[in-house]
Amino acid sequence: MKRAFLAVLPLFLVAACTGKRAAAPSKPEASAPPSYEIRLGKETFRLYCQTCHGETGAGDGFNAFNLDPHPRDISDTAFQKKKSDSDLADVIRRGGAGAGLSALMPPWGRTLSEAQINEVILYVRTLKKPPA
Amino acid sequence: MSTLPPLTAVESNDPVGTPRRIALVRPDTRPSVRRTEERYVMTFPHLILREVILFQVVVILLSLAALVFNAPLEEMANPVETPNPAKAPWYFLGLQELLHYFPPVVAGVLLPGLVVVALVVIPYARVNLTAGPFWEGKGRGTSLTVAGIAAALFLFLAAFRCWAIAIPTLLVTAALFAARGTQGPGFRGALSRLSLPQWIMTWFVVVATVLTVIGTFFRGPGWSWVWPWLSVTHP
Amino acid sequence: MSKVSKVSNDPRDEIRNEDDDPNRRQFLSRVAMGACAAAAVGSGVVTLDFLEPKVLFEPPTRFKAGSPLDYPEGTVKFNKERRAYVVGGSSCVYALSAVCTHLGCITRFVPDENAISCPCHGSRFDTEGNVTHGPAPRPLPWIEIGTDEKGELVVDTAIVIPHGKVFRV
Amino acid sequence: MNTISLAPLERWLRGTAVFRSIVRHGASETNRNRSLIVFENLFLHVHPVKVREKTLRFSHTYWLGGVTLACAVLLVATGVPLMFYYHPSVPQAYRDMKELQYVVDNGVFLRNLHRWAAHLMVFTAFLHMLRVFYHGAFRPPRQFNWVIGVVLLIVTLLLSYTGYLLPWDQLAFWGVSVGTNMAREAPVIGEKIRFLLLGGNMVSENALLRFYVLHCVVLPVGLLVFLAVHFWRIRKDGGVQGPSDDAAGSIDEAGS
Amino acid sequence: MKKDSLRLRLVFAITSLLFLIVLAISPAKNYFREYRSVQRDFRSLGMSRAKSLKAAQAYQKRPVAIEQVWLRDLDRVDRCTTCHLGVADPAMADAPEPHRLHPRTAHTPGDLERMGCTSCHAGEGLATVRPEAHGTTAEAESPMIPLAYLEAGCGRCHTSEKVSQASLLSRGRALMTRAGCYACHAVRSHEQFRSEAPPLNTISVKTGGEWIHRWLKDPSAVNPNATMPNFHLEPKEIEELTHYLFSRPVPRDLAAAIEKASAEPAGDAATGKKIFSESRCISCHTVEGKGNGSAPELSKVASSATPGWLLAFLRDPQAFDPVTRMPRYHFSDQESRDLVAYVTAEFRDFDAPKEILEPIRVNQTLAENGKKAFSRLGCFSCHDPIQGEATEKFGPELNGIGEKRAASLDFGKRTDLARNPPAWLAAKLENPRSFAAGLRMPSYGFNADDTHAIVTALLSLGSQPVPEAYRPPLSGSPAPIPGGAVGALIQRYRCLSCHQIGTQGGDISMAPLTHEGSKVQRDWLVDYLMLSFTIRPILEERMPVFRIPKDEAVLLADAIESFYVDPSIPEDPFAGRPEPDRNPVEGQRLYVTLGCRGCHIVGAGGGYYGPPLTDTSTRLKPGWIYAWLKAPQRWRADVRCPNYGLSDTDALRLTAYLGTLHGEKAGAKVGGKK
Repeated sequence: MKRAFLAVLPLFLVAACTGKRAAAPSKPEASAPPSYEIRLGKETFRLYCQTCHGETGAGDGFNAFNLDPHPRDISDTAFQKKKSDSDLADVIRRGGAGAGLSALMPPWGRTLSEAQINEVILYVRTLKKPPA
Repeated sequence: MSTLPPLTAVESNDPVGTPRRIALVRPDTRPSVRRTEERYVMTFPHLILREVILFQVVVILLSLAALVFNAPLEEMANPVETPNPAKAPWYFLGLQELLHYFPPVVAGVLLPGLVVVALVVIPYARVNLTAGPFWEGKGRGTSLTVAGIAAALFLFLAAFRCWAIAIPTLLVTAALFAARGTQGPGFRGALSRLSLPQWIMTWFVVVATVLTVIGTFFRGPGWSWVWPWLSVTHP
Repeated sequence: MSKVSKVSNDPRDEIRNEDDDPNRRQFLSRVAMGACAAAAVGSGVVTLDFLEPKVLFEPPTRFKAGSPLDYPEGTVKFNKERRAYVVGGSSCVYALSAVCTHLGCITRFVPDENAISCPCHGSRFDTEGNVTHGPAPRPLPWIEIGTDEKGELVVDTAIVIPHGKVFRV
Repeated sequence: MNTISLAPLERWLRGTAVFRSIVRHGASETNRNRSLIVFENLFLHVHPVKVREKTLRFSHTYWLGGVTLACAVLLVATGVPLMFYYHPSVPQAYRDMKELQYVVDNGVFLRNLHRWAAHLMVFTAFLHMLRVFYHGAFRPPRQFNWVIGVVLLIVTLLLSYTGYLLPWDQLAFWGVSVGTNMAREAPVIGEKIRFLLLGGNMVSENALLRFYVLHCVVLPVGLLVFLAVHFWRIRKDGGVQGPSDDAAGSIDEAGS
Repeated sequence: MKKDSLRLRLVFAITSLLFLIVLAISPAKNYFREYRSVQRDFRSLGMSRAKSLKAAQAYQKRPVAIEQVWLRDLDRVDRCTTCHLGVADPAMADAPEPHRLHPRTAHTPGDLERMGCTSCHAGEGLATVRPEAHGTTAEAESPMIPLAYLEAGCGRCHTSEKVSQASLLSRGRALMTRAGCYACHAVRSHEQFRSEAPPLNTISVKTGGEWIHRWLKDPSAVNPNATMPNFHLEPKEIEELTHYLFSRPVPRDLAAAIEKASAEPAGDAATGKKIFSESRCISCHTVEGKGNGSAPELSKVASSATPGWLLAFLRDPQAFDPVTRMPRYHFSDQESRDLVAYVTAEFRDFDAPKEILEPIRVNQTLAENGKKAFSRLGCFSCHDPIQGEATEKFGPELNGIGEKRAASLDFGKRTDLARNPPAWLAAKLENPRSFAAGLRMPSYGFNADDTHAIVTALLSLGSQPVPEAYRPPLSGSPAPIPGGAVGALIQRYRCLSCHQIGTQGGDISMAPLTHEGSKVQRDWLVDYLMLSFTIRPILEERMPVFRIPKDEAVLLADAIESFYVDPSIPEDPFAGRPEPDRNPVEGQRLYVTLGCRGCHIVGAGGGYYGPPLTDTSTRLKPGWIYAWLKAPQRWRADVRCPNYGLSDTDALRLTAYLGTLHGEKAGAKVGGKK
């Protein structure tokens, strides 16, 4: 059927002008809102992490002052650079004790799904401190 | 009609021009062969080609319309949500407009029924066959009768506040009187040549057109009067 | 047209007059007829294209058939909606179409005789789809079977595979 | 366009036995062949071999009957393919309109064409009637054909009206609801007519099916039959332009 | 004839050519439809991204055709995948639209065949052209939900007020409940909604004409936390309504109680202050921004209610408002007088004129007009609705508001708005009367964020109920509320205002009572009911002190012990277990290595987040500790205690360790037991 069309195509050239042109794919907006995953990650962070790590990730949550060792400042640029996503995921999954750190960081592998952990990491990556 | 004898066909055509036609002749009339000055042309190609061209033009124009304007398609039918206004197809909007003025039995049944009957009866009515100009040989009495009928009709319609018919009626009556006593070419001359049935048909066509136009364009929610150019469309 | 008053009234003259310029007349006729013919052929092609359905509202041919562990040797499970059997062999699984190769009736599995029989004309097949009794001309076709990422069996009735190609568990 | 290379092809085509078995006359070079074209063809033979030249004049018919017929032909040509994609059921009928619009190739074009041709046909049929009336072309011997014409006008209106319901959208549903409620007002039989037409007391799936059958079978067949009679009478009553004035007059006189 | 014949053929040739061309336009248009080029783009994009030859060939072989997802249960067809071919293709993770992989959500990837696209995004699934499919035209059947409001899509199936992973939607729905939208507008599954607006039958003795004037003029000017919206009343209407309110008869028993209370001598404000803080009023009420906010703001209450009314109300709030969330306390006559004395002295609007609580002389004509205005304005929807009677709602139905086409929305005078449903809804919320004269919806003064959330919630209201196959599983089952004496107590103390029982009840308390009988020990519960204290150190004010007498506390505790239990929780988890499983020393080791002290206090140190475990042995039942340790989220889905995946043995050892903890009575530490 399509071949038959091509055969008589020259006759349709006039008509072609009326056909709508495929528009170019729309450009992403300048200030795109955080993706759905990041928003979910923020929600999870707020529920499970913020009490100790604080809203900005600086390790200043209201539960933190009584803890020894103190929770890690995860918004620290050096820390963010040093740790890969899989490192972070490992600590979240197995807890501080599992990764050879303080046991005060609990393991979340059975509470959070793999996807939720990935989302939290996505969100944590947005917590970088602005360069002072 | 019953007085017409059966098998009547006075053959007046040119036997040379139409060699195949058989003339049926009544026994009591003398066969007459009249030669006319009318010219004949071959059906093919003159008529056939024209017909084909006509068909093509119709298809072309309709196709262009179909390419530009999409046939209307609204939301799926919803028996609980009546759109306002709910309108019938355009050719029934004259009737729907009529229903706005008269009781349903009159506007929905009697009047359309009358129109159909009138249309069927037209060719059989004696008055119609003479087809002479209406005013030909008519005196003062006719004028008074016409004026009387028009006035009565107008008053009747006015009583129903049916200006959509009353005003066209007045206009047609005015045209009827304007045509009186005129002759020759021109619009008024053409009017003066109209016969009585043609006047009645003109009145009917004008009224039907006015009603349809009003129903189509000038009626909004609750069948209220709207101006189409103000295009206020409240759902 | 009747303004040309000097022409004879005899219609036979018409052709004689027309014949003055036969080439142009013929050319225009051919253009017209050619365009009409092209339009007719094109309309035919377009109509055929129009009649070809572009979307189908049919149940998908792929279906999930559970875990391979559900099919120990000798199990025959019939999927009524998709018209297919899933059969467990010795450490393998395979799937058969349930449509009789004779006239397209849906066959049924008779557990007592461990055979597939067709209710319409009495064709019989064994559980590998081979014809054991006519009039079916061919064995039942074997259809594609595999597993998805979760290890669940997936059968596709649209894909016929060679007879005897089992899915090893 | 290269006409010369096509000429031998045409000659060969005209020479084949199959072609000659269908077209039994030569090229339209002679009046004899031109006559044969007309009366050996089923569709053309309602025409006389020759027509009065006046007939061709635009101002005598305005071609209004012709346009109406062209619309009718076009409506059949578009309506039949549309039937392939239409289910007269709720809500599939409406879904089918969307399918025509979004999925079926050229579906929306055919639907538009069908719709606009239907409107045009109602309009030109009405104008055709007016033209016949003002020209007095209903006078004897063509009274009966006028009546057929009135019937055809009504059938056309009904065809258009029954088709109006088929898309099953709000426009269709309420247009038909309003229309059938007018019929209800007829004394004695009105309610019954509406009940029969709708197959119930309200516009429902029954009504849709009934309108569908009327639209696609009953009314088109009726239209065809009456059209055939219409054309047959035109031919018998003296062609498109009708009997000349004096002939009509003489009948009238003979009658009176 | 010659010329004419030639001309005829010329015309014929021209019309024939035109005929051909015109007929060819539609097929040509069809051939150049957008989706075909989109699919060809996808093909080349896929081939360039393919990791293997086979994958590239698969892209190459893909036919250009309309794709669709047919959802039989929903009676819906989605053809979005005709252009969005890459929604389930991992290779298209960061491809440009329309080819991009769908972001991961609760339903993607994996649920495409079940959910389709329009279930969440709306839009016209049948369409294969962009404007109609996305519903960007005013006439479009179904406009797509804009990304900013996308959680509305979740709400089409998830009809509960709280939807996990959709915080905006949940917030919008909570705001709608708080604002009382359902009192005037019919919304599916909110048919039984009852506004918390107070009854007005005692208002004439409660407050004065001046206060009603001020309140009706703009409630939020009188009280920034007012739930009542601004009706933009004319001064005449305010006058009439005031007269009407004062003309209403006060029920005889209430009138008598108020009269009696007014005659009593004033109490001691200093004692009242102490009672106010001991009773933890600000667990629910706010005072100058401090407090929970689930009950009315009290900072200016003395300028809106007479002391007599306050006293009578405090003694039996439920007689004044049968559905109030306020419990009935056990205050003695003197204690309530002291409390009112404190409130009258302290919580006063010092700018208010003296006569603010002066009653007015009722003018019958004005009162008659006011009665009409009361019904014209729909006041009855929230105040004094007729109980148990499903009357016609005052406002238009909102079911299906989320599916409205822009063309069917009445924008009226608002020519400034974008012609789309969210803009329309937002404007309706922000300035409801700006669309046309005579509209009656009041303005609520929502800020932009609230509006955004409520518009999301509104867009989630579909016209059709959720089909059976798509109804999300219920998060819990309703638990029985006993009748009789126990039921009366539960009613009296309004336990459900804060605690959840099954699927019922409020969410102020973090302790649902559904399994309370299996959880805490009866004796502890009796003590706690008689003198409750805050269990978790981070919470300042919690369970109010009702001063429940012993017999009532025993009755309640026994009822809880027998009603609210979970049969899967063992009475004695150690039964039939070997000795090493009961080893508290091993348990203590686990307590340390698992980092429990990060959140819990035992002895001196530990985190402040979880409840202290100091008095575990007297508070909790061992079966509960064991069941909790095995799977904390089973008992409360959003609890922050991590699931450590403990083995039976470890869980039992930890249980055994916790069972050894018994500090001094914790009540002494916080509640101050005398």
